[in-house]
Amino acid sequence: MLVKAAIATPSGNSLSEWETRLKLLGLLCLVFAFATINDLRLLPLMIITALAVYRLSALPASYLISRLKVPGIFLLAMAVVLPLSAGETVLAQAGPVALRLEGTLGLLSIAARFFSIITVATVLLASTPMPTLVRAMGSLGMPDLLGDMLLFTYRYIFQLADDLHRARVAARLRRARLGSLSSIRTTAYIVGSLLVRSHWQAERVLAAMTLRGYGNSRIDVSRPAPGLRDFAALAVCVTLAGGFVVTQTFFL
Amino acid sequence: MTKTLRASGVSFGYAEERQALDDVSFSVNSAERVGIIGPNGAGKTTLFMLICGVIAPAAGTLEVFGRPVEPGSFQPEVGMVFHHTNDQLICPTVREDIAFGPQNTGLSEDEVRDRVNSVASATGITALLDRTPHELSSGEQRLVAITGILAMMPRLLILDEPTSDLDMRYRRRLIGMLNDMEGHTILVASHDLEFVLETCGRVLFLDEGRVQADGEAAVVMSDKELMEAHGLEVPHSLVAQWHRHVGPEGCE
Amino acid sequence: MTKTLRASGVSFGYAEERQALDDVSFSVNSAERVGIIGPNGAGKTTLFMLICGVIAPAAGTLEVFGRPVEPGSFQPEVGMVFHHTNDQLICPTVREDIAFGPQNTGLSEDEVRDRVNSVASATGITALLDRTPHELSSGEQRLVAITGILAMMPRLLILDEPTSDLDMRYRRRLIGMLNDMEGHTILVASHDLEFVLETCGRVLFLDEGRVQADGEAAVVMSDKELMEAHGLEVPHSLVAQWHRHVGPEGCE
Amino acid sequence: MHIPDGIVPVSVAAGGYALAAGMTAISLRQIERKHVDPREGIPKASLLTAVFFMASLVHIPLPPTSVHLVLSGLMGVVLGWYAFPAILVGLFFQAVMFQHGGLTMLGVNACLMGIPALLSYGVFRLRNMLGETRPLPNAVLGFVAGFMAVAIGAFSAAVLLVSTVPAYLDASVERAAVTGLFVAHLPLAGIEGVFTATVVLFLLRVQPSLLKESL
Repeated sequence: MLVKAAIATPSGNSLSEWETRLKLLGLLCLVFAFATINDLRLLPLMIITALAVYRLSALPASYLISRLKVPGIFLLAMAVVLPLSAGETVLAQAGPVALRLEGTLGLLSIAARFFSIITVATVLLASTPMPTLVRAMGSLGMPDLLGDMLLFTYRYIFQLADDLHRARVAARLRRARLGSLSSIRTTAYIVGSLLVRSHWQAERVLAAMTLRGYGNSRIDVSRPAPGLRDFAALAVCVTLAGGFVVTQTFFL
Repeated sequence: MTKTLRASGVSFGYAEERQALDDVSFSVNSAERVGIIGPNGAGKTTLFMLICGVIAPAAGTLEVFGRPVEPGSFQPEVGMVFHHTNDQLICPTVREDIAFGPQNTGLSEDEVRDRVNSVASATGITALLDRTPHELSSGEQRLVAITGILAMMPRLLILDEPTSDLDMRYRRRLIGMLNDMEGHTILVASHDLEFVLETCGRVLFLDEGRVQADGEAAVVMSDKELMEAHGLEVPHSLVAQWHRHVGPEGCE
Repeated sequence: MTKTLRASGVSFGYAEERQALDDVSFSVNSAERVGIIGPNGAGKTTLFMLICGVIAPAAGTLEVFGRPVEPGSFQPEVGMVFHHTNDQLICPTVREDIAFGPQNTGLSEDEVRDRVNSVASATGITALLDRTPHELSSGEQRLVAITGILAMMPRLLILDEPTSDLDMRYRRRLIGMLNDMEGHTILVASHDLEFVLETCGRVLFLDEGRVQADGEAAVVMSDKELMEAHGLEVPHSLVAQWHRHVGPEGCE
Repeated sequence: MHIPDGIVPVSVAAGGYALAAGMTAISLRQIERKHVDPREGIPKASLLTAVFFMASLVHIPLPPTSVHLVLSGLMGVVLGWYAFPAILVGLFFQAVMFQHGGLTMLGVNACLMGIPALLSYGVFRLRNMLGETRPLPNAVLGFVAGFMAVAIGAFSAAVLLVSTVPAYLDASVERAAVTGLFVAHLPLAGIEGVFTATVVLFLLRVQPSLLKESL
């Protein structure tokens, strides 16, 4: 159920038209450019760029907020540690606890990068169905074995989510207390059982695939060639990304 | 008299879907056997999950043995055998699997051992005790799963599609077993209407989340109009019976 | 005339077990429909795996369309629908899954697209093409699996337990579909004898790895002595027919 | 163990990708060496990866809180050389579905989990000498494999975080931070060890072929 909720993306995404390979390249350029930014003066611009991309995608704000929750917890931990421990310039002091300038600035820059990268990555992932994304990665040089594993794993994750859920319900109906340390054994047995079952299922899957010619001459499904607008969008992204990096390196 | 099971106005809906159950009311007496029939998606498994307390109704109340079902707190006197028995068998050996439930209820080691031996001999699977559940045939697995549930001494036994994957021999054995279990209250969901006819005196006909009929098994299932309106067919044995009792065309 | 399928003295044994198939001989004519019946473990699935060339016989020969089966080689003219459809639907979307086989036979992209669209409309699953296999009901999955096999234009179609998990509505639809497929040679293994009776003119009765009977479906399955000796039961509809034709006791 | 986006410098992220690419190439070569047709192992590796992915979402109570299983050691034990690509696949889905570890950090996180997984695989191979079928060596090696994968991963992550994040920490604070992060992960490593040993014993009894190098 968790998995299904996680994969559900809102509809009406205006960037889903963008040719996947170019979109992948363009948005990844932006993401990695963001990762290099540590000059405080560029941070607002970076956040504005990220928000503009999100705006263009027409995804609802609530979706982004839901995506920020899980990794946000980690950031929260750093928010407590960094400003109090890093740096020499004390901004404010309350007894032994001192708020330090360098740590606070460090936290600000981490938070800004974190937010901007996740915002753009969310746009990329929410505007592209998983199989399409994997195929695009494949045509950009990812090894076939990884691509096949990604698609297969994706296909069977949902089945295993259901199997695991049912197995846990069945165990709880037989009074297993999954909330205690002793549940390690029960969980280990459930995982072991799923491994054994999957082992056998994989044999059947392979037989079924072979019967349908897996490993025979296979033509690649070609995609429509990218158009002028696709390249223009890529150019905008690359220019923006380059602009950020060049500005920080040479002008600040 | 206290009913074994009483559902009043029970509704339940999964996200984004029409109601899986919609204002369902019925009650079951002690030692009664009720077949739950209806097409796929009629709400049979949902009903079972509610009775077991795995999920909570959106509206209405459910009482088992006179006490309201508290979602999340599972009652050892309700035993459920899953449709996919694979999800229920998690231990390395059949013996351990059958002992799993009794162990969780806090019985002593000796009591558990006696319990395992007695239920295993009652269901005739003593010879399988040292095998691993994963290498058994589907018929054997089903018997082991039932034995594991019976080991918890449930007073209400719920079976979800118990004959799917069973061959005639195991099906016949299961029919004999259920008919020998006097005193148990039993609910059976099944597409195998002949099986329901042989094991249940009463049927509850669900479709589109509502009770379409509730009454004597042979009477409800002989109602050609009702059955076909909901995508079922009158079982052949009832057609045969009709011929036997009323006589074929040429005889009158 | 060349037989579609000819098995002569075929034997096969899994490690440590008694022979799964022991000296099995039979042949099947073009456009014939043969039901394979028998208890669990009778050797039905093993027989299918041999015909498809997934495994090699220990003794005897198998010929399909006049050519000996070469284990491991791809025979697009033999299509098999597996018992567990989950093992067969391997692609992230229904459309890709149906295209998987034709792609492997080296068709061009346009041909594949046309093929997918035409078989999907023939089996009535066009509306499902963009769904993912996991979210389909078991009935829908079964139809998709069959469509994926039909897309390879097999001349011999093999179905392993096609009605398990199907409700009456889908079962009826499947019966209609098979009966409309004139010209195809079809082998069906099923515990659902009524289904076999409605779709196959002939049955091959396997038990303990041997052919116990081979003949007209209604005749073989009416043989109460034979059926019960191997753990099966005469289908109720044949009992009814008997009553209809011969008349009940009181009428003569 | 998952380092999120935006925290470590981009050079580290890029280095992580480079190292992960190298490790993937090595794994692929080893897989090709062992199999006539490496594609035959793909369905099995993928289905088992799906199991690991789902299992890693299960909470195990560790009073007063609860933890997620990491399972990198167990993946090494069961998947062998497929463990590295499998971990990449799993992390990709975690990044995509839950933003757990980010896209830019995929390479770094894959190395933090995947290299220890391969080390665990190596350690578990000692069973060939200690007795493949005897429960005790299997349990001990299973525990070590599970424990060390998490411990090494946590230690590396701590070093990476503390040494690259704020340039303003002095050496003693850095050491304390690394030690703190590492020690905080030891109970988790212990649970992983016990869990891995339990699964190994289960497989030894039910399907020993899964513990062999035969995938």
